[in-house]
Amino acid sequence: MPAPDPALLEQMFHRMSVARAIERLMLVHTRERKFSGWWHPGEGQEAAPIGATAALERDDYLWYQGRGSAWAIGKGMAAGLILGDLLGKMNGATRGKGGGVPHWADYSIGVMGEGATLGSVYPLAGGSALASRIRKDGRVSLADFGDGTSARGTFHETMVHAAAWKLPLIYFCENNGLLVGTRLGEVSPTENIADFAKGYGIPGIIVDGQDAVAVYEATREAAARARRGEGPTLIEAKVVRRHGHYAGDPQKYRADDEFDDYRDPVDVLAARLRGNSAERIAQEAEAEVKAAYEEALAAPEPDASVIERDLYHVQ
Amino acid sequence: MPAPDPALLEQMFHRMSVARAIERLMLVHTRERKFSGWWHPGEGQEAAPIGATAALERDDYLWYQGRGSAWAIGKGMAAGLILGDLLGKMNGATRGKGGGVPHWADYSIGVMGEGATLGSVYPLAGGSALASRIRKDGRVSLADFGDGTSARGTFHETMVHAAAWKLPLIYFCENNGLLVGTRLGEVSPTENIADFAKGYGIPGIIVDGQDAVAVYEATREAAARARRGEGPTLIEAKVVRRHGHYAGDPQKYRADDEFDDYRDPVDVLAARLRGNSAERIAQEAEAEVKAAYEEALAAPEPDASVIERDLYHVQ
Amino acid sequence: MSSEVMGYNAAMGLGLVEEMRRDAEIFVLGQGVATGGWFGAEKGLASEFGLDRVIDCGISEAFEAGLAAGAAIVGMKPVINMGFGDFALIAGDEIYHKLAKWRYMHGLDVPMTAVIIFPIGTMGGAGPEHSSCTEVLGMHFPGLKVVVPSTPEDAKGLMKAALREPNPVLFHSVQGLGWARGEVSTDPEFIVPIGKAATPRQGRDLTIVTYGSMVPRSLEAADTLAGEGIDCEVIDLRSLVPLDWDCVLESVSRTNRAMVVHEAAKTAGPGAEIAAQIQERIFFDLEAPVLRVGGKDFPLPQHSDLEAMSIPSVDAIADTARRLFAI
Amino acid sequence: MSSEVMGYNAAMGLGLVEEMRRDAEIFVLGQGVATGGWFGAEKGLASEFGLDRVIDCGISEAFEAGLAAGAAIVGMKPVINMGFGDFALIAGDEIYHKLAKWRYMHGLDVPMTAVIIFPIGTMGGAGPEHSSCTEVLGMHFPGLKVVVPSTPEDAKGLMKAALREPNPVLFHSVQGLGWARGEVSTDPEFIVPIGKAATPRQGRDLTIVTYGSMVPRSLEAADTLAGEGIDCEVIDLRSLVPLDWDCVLESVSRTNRAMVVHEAAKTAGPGAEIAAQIQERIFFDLEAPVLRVGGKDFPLPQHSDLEAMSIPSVDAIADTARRLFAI
Ligand SMILES: Cc1ncc(C[n+]2csc(CCOP(=O)(O)OP(=O)(O)O)c2C)c(N)n1
Ligand SMILES: Cc1ncc(C[n+]2csc(CCOP(=O)(O)OP(=O)(O)O)c2C)c(N)n1
Ligand SMILES: [Mg+2]
Ligand SMILES: [Mg+2]
Repeated sequence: MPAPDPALLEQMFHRMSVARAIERLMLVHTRERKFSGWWHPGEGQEAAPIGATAALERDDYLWYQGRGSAWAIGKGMAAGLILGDLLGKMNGATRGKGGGVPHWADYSIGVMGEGATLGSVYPLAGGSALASRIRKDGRVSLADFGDGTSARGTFHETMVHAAAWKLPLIYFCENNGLLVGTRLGEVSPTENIADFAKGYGIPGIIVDGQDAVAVYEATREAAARARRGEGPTLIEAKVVRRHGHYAGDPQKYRADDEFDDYRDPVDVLAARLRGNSAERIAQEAEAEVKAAYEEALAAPEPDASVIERDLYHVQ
Repeated sequence: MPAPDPALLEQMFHRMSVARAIERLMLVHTRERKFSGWWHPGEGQEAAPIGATAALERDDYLWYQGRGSAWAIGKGMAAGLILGDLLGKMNGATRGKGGGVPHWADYSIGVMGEGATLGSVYPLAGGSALASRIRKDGRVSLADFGDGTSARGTFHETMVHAAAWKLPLIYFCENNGLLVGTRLGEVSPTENIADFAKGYGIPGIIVDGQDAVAVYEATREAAARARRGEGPTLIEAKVVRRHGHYAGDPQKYRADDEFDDYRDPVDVLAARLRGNSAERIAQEAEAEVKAAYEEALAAPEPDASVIERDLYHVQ
Repeated sequence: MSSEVMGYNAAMGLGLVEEMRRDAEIFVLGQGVATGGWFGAEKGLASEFGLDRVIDCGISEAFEAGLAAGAAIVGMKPVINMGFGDFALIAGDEIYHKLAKWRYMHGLDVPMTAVIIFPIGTMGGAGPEHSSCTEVLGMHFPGLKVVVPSTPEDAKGLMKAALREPNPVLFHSVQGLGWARGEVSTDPEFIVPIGKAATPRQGRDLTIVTYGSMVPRSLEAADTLAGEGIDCEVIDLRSLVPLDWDCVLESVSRTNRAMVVHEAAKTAGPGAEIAAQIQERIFFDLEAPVLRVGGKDFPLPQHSDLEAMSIPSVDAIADTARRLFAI
Repeated sequence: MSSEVMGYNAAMGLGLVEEMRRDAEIFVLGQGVATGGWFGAEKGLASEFGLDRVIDCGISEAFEAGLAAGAAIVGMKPVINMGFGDFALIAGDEIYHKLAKWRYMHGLDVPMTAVIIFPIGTMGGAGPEHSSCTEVLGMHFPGLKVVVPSTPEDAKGLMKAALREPNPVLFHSVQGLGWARGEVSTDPEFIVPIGKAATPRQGRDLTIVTYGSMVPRSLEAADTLAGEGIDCEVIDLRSLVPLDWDCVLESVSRTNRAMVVHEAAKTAGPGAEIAAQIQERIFFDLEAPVLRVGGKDFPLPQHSDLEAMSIPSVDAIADTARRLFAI
């Protein structure tokens, strides 16, 4: 698999920087404005979504889980839609319904959304993958999930069929070794989610989740395989959850030395850029996020009519 | 593992013969009395339940699926309770609620019952296995299921935890290659259900399901492993569904040559008995079943009060 | 317009086939749909439409319902045969959270067609986990349309309407009526609009509000009562969401007496909402309480005699109507 | 008897701890119960009772509920924290088929203790899949007991009762009341019997039948109305199965006016059954229809302001009471 070209690398870095700037901003926003704990910080894990989405085509389908914002940003959503939504404003992606847990979608760029009952993305991604097989449209569906979510029954039900039917589906696991405060090893027979691939006779790939390029390459390969009609792949990115489970989580359950050899995915990707573009891009991203934040702060709040919107479609 | 001793072999053959006699009787009963299609014939598959139950202790927990009667008979239930129930009489195991799909239980001998939503036995067996781990009572729980039922999410959810926690649990699959009229290969990535064991890092054993002794030995081994605290095993018995999915199923979907090298599990086990005891035992079993059938025919029907029984326990 | 006599399941199947012919985005999936189909509806589907559009699935109900949501969001029109209404409880997250709310929670109002077939009710000893009526779930959890046809023609017409509807529909087919026969329009544009009740019998003395398996029984009871001088109006709701309140309230405000009949367990069943709302909205038109006749609040026994005693009989309906009339 | 002021979740936890001390067959399982516990109830449980009896589980709700059934059938007494009431729809088969019917369908009447904790309702922006009220499911599907405490003392007393009850109990804890404080009896034999309502306020003009999060709101509305000369009786049902009909009917037959208030979505919610049954049973005692105030028939928005507008406010309760009084 070819490495990403310089322009793509810059785009990845730009998007990662936007996601990181949102993270930093949300930390402050949570602290200063007593924002609710329904925001789940994604700092430290950005290389996985940024690498994976860079390997997808615009019209490939992405179904993601709710940590951080880098999946939506990586697939091309504007920071303003995200921040507007987090602040619960009318200019956000959900047009006023938001306020913490992400339900950002834009079907025109394949951002299909998030289900807050963990594990709900598997069969939905299975559905879009099946649609692609029926329509022969060459699209790939990606279902992103956390290590803890690998225990859901829908993981199995969907993969049994995806493997049997060779659906163009990628299971993408962000393995941070934690479900809230429980260590994965307490509730899983293996620390490597990729091991589950063996049962389905599909490739199970472990990648360095701090390195967006490694993630990119693995995802590229899996997407190519899917498009060739060879069926699903399970990719496991080993990532680090830098903060608490939710905004405000004191994390007493974590060890003092847990971050001793932590590698920041932003630094890892910056080192791969040409010249000193990293700094410039990061500054641009920060400015962009700051502007979006100001805009969100100023944007109107929803009124009661929003409650009754979007339930049924009227032709 | 030692082979079963002669007395146990005779007991196994006796129970298999009882189960077989019930099968034969139900074929006639269905045809002659237009019995409903909710009876799912188990003929051809008896070696699996008879071998497996012979390897369990009296107080080990058995959770079974609903094909045939050999699981309950193998674990020690009387033919009369089964036939009374199939005929919907007050002397049946459910005391009047029955009439086709088996819900036979006798907690005193570890016959824990059947759930008619397939795949419901996994977490229930997980629950009794967890109870045994907490109580340290040395019991083993066995969850029996068909190949098609391996696709249920509960298969995965339970085994993830059973393997992580090394619960004394045996997954026992009767693989007849069919889900009603669908071939397993159409909906499963593998024809060998034992392959799923790989994902959980547990032993996945394939045995000749027409040979009760082979099944006995594999189950004995798995039970010993479970009692040693080494965790679950997945046993897959390759079996043959001799008749239709339900009583009356014309089975147009089956190939003409499908039974060309069929080995009847009764013959296979008979050949292992000393002398000519097989014939005698089979006759005794048939007489027993015939008597139970007559008794069931004569037994009283339930009245409306049965509908309102057993919902809540009153202390 | 011409019509043809056919069975309920066959008519439902015909509705599906006609729509599949005109719309390539429709596909059917379920356990055994390609190899014959359980309830007769899908016979021969695979040979006409191919295995790309008629898909046998493994035993994975949550996957089936969830894939319907995923496929519908990307614009396909899945029809899923869930096998039994009881299995709503196996795929509850996928149906009542995902299918029902995905658009809502993402703030995206797009068309989303999906038909989930739930065969409900007793059919002669299918037992406690294969005989439940689960349609009330679709009333309580918002975001879905809910239909329960009672005649072959409605089975066809509602299936066709569901496949032209830009919202997910829970299509509850009545197991006990699977082989009931009746006249069915052969007009390819014939549909039964979702949300419109029918009044198969007009009457002056009291209104029986019912649907599904209890429509023929209520009509039979009404026939008996007519001989006794009690003139019943019978409303077949056909849809529970949306529910045709105009039809119900207009009738009851005329007859001044109402009862609700369904096979579903009585407590907290659809009849609870219907009774509650009738008295809430036209209390002073009522000369008597709104009565309910429903299934027993017990699981369905496997035993088919006991099963029959667990759901409302024609006699039980008639008795309640007599009591209501006498108040 | 002595008492202590404590929070709702803490009181529920204390009930659990007291029972675990006296009964070694009780164990607790759920996501995060050993590492701290979500709702504060299980803090410190693991250190007192050890990891054999306080078990962290993975993200597998169907397994959690199903293992409760399996463990209860073999005589243990599992307490499962399901995290959110919405997850009833993920484990529906295990709860409403297995836990509810296993004994019934096997014709075996044995004691079976299991407590399934379902935290229900809004708590400030938890979103459409973490804020639903699902208690009506336990009313419609037979075989379970269903409780919803509204005070710290009831949370403790009902937890203790549930752990001495030989039938599975769905214990709906109210998310919005998790930190509400109140006097709680410290008597180790204090229990609140399942199936008995309370009447926290007596009144002559109308009866507000409510439970859970709407009890404090109804009491507040009643206080306001008292100033306007409307004297409300407030009934806190505490249990929905069995439901204390004697208490409800006695009250309404005195006040002749009733309304039901709950946070659950209005349509086909618990209030439908309660309203239907009140008018069915004492129609001629009623001077007005039984009114209902319930949550909107929409998913709960993530936005906490919109969420607050989606469930009954004190004002909405008071307004309905005024309307009822004026009829
Ligand atoms: C079905 C379901 N069960 C439980 C939860 C509560 N919950 C939210 S996040 C979380 C931990 C998820 O762990 P993991 O999948 O590893 O993702 P991570 O939080 O580590 O990114 C849990 C248990 C939920 N939202 N949905
Ligand atoms: C959850 C669930 N889905 C579907 C069914 C309907 N059903 C009954 S038997 C059967 C086939 C089962 O196949 P398998 O597990 O291989 O067992 P076998 O019948 O071959 O013994 C199906 C689909 C059911 N009872 N429960
Ligand atoms: Mg994790
Ligand atoms: Mg099979």
